[in-house]
Amino acid sequence: MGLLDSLKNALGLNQKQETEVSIAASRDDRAEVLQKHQCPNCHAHLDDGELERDFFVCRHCGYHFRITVQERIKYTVDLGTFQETASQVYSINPIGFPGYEAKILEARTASGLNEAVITGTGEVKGRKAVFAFMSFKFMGGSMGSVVGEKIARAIILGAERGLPVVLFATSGGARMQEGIFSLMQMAKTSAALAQLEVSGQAFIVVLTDPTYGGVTASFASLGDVILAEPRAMIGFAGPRVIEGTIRQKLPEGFQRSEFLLEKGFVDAIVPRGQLPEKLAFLIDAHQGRIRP
Amino acid sequence: MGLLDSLKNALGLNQKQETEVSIAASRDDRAEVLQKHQCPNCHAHLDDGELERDFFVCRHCGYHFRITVQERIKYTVDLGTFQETASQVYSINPIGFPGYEAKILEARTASGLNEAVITGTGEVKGRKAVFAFMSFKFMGGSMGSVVGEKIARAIILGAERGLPVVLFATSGGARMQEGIFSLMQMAKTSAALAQLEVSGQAFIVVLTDPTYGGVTASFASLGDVILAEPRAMIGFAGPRVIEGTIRQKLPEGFQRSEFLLEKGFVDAIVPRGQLPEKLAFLIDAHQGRIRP
Amino acid sequence: MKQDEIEQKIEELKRLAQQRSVDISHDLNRLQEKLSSGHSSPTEAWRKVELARNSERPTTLDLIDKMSDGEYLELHGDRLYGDDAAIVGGIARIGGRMVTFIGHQKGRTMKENIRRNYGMGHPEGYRKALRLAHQAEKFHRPIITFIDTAGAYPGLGSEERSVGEAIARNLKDFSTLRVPIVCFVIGEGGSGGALGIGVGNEVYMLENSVYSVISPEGCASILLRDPTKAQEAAALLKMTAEDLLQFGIIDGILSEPLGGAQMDHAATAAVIQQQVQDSLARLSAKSPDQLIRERMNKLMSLGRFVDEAAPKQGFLQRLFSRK
Amino acid sequence: MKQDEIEQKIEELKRLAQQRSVDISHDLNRLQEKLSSGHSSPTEAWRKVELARNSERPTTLDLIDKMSDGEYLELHGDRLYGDDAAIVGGIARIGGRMVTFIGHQKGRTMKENIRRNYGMGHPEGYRKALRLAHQAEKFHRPIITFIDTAGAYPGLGSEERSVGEAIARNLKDFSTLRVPIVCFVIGEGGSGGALGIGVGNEVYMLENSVYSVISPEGCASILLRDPTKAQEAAALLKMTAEDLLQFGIIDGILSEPLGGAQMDHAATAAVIQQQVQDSLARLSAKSPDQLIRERMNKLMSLGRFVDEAAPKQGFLQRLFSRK
Ligand SMILES: [Zn+2]
Ligand SMILES: [Zn+2]
Repeated sequence: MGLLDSLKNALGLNQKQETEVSIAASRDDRAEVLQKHQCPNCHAHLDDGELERDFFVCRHCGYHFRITVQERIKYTVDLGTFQETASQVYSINPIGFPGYEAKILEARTASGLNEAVITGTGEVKGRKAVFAFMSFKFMGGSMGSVVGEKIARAIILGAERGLPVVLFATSGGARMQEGIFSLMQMAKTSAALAQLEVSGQAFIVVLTDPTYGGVTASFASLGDVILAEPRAMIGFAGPRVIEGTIRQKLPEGFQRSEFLLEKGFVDAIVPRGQLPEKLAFLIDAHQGRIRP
Repeated sequence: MGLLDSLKNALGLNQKQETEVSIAASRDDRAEVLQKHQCPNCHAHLDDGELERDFFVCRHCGYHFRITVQERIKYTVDLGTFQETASQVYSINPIGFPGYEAKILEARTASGLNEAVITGTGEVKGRKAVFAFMSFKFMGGSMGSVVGEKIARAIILGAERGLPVVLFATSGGARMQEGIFSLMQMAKTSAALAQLEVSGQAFIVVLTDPTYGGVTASFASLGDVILAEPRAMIGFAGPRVIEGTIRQKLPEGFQRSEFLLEKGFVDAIVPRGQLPEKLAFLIDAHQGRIRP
Repeated sequence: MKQDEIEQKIEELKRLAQQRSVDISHDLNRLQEKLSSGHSSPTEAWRKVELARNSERPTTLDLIDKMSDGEYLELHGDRLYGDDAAIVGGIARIGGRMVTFIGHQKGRTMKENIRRNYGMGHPEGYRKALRLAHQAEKFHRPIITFIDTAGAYPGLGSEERSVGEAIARNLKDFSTLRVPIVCFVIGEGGSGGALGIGVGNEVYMLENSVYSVISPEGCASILLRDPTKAQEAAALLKMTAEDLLQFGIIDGILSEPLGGAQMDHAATAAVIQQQVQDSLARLSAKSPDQLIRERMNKLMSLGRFVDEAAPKQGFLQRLFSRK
Repeated sequence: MKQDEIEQKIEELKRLAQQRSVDISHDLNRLQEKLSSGHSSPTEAWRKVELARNSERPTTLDLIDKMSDGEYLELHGDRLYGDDAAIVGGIARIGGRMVTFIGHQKGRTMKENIRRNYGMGHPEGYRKALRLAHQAEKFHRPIITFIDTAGAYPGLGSEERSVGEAIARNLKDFSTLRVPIVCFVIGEGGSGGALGIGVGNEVYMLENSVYSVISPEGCASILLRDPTKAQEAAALLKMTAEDLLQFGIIDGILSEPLGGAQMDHAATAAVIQQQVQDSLARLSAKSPDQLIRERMNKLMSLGRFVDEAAPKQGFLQRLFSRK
């Protein structure tokens, strides 16, 4: 047993559960471009108005900057149609984890949001849908009880109203501060999708940079159609954890959208500017049985 | 175009459809053991009575000799319970292929059977079931209209009577002499299984040496449970065709039962002597809804 | 094709030849053969094989692009292992109607053909097709499939991930899908690899396409024991659209433009599109149960044999008719 | 565990120690801690972690062999890619009743552990579990699962074939299976890899098993930013059976033999077998719809939060109760 354990340590097998690391949480490409007016990828000059018009995509190389939930809603939902749901569901500290309350307050200030997901109803190019937009700025988009509850409610709302559900995913994984409750949100949101399936309504996922951990291992992988923005990082275990396990550098492009497309887990990669049009096409193609 | 074609030829891609080759049709381990009283695998001395008692499995190394349909029935179905069905369904020459009639007559003499499959009802250790036993001795177990019809009827009989269907597969593939009709038996038998599924009855397949081509790409791969005898050769394309395509020798053990188990396509490898007991256990475990 | 139509075509050909100074002797020979005999000769069968394999013929994506006027979205992957470029699929709006399309995809350039493995699918291609078919069923979209493959790829990966299982599952699951399925053989219909996306309510073949249990080359070397006899084998296998229509295996033959589909992709797409619209107008009027019953009926009737005891031939078919 | 029970155990331990001359100071310390406080201390939580990871504990196949008296058949493979030795499954006759079993499978020897990847599943393991679960549903067999994994394996192949998708699909599909499902955490319940076979009507934990969103080591290095603080993290994560029972996440705790399950496999199997029989007697009396409704209800109630507007907490749960 001592031998096995030491072998496991040598192989990195005892560190394997650091799945839920916030991926590249520190990267802030938006702050960078605001300061330097340069694309971090191709270094072309980018002025603010141009970037804003281009949905924060570099017009020279197609680099997709991370955008906020507020910007995402603006670029996706027809003006004036978005109505937020479940806006007053707040986190508590269910397992009494030290410092969790302070973390939440901090996240609220940083993101301007109450939690790591915003849900609501609205229209995309005139097609009604239920929407869920995750925010990486709120504790790395981590999933706790509130995120699970709001997403489950949004899914059930789609089932009840006969509307497709469109979800933009981004997450570092489960919210460890909620312990077992955060893990159980994977089961809860996935079970809600089983109900959406019964209702015959579509679930359309858009994977954005980054999407990891418990979110990847639940609703984000269960879309009837799964789209991804170009070059988004998507996976279950984080790159550092995998490197720790296999004791070698990951291949270039590993866990990018394009890699997932090749591996058969993404239906299509869609540049940000084309998303509303593709979502509208897909909603047209996925009319459920019940449509009042 | 000429260039492409020559490239394809160079890569062996124009020969790729020789899928339906009769695999090792010439190998006759039974004749060998009768003459030499030696196991072709471990060369141990084997006397006839011993072999017969051991279901034609070498007691020294576990080598499984090919056995006839008549022997298979004897080893599987409780004495006196087997009642053949569809025994008077005969082949015609549907596309007028030269020499097909003669081939069939030859096969009848060689096998003592009317066609490459025998179907019927019976019991295994007291459990009622519908059975189908394929014969490699009849034109390499190739599937033409009659094989497809008899297997489809056996499956539908199971659905109608509320009985599980147990099938012993062995085949070199489709019966090319029946052209497109032989290909279509893959669709026919598979569709019949969709009806068995609706009835809630089980389909249990035992893969025996060899099973290839159109049989692998239809009913033989669709068992609720798929068992295999040890070291049986099982695949879609034959080894020679694959070697012709990839221009290298196949790895040792490729397409053996043990390989398929490792690759996730066989539920369990069961030595011949244990088959009746395992079939009885599985029939007990797979009670369908309708059971008059 | 009726004799007067053929004579008319000869006239058209002669005019065309004069206008464009092209060599039409092949086409003339072929028509001459048709005039002289009701059956396809070895030469004629082989010509179809060659036309069916012509790399300039329209591919699945060529046809979908034209039929949908560019309004389609290709969907990738089986969500299990990979995305097979040899079998494509997605959603297209054709004549105002949303359909799921699935098809073998050959390349035209060598580079594209290597990427697409000459349209020879791996298991993940057939599993992608099944995923998209179930998606279509869930959302009540009809399915159209385009068959154009020499066969499933006989390589190591194909066997390791059991292309046999993948094809078998499609055969079974497609037989009970609750939506209309219309299949088109647009080029080579090669063996189980073709049939793997070929179970439908109606099956059509383009005039110069072929559909067979084995390639003529394979048949020649295995059954005729002479690899050079591929042309003879092509005729023996009865693999032309006319053969299959006569056998009752397919529901119709779609005319190709003069000289073959490769001469005019748009015209070929238009013919197929018309058939899609006709078929879907007819099939969409039927209930899911009726669609399945009719499809099952057709499948159960496949095969020719004699039964010297009751039940007589067609037993299985009648069984499903009764339901 | 009540105080008098604990005192009784101390007496038992003392007798046992005298008979066999073994060192029982660990167990005594542990019991002393229990007597002194109602909550688990860091030391106590860590001891459970160590016991849960003890390589001599009974594995899934150990338990199934004992519970079925050898009457079981292991079924292999996902029919898609491979057979994962880290997750086993099959059919067993337990107390006269046929059940499907699924469980993580650790090894005991180093060789076996390498083959079984220390019970850390790849996607094909979770897909085999799903195949066997659907088989069980088709043939009306109850499902019992055994959870014992540090987590799904974080390697290249796992990501390439998307272990996230495999777990997610299980979570979704298990929630609506039409047969009773009873889950047992028998050792380590590690994160999504555990939950991937952990959705059921009832969930039980062995007394010394643990169940958590992340390993104490992972929590220590990420949240506490100090890898040496694993013991502290173990207590903070509230991962013991008693914690989870108090949270309402599990339905009961099964007592282990004195000193832990590794001391007596047969006794451990007997306790689980009794729970299987009790649970299945209760669950088998329910209709499939009721089983799904109750399971769905439980799943929808998972989570703790406040909702300052209507609908109040428990909204989703009530929604399903109404049906
Ligand atoms: Zn740029
Ligand atoms: Zn031997």
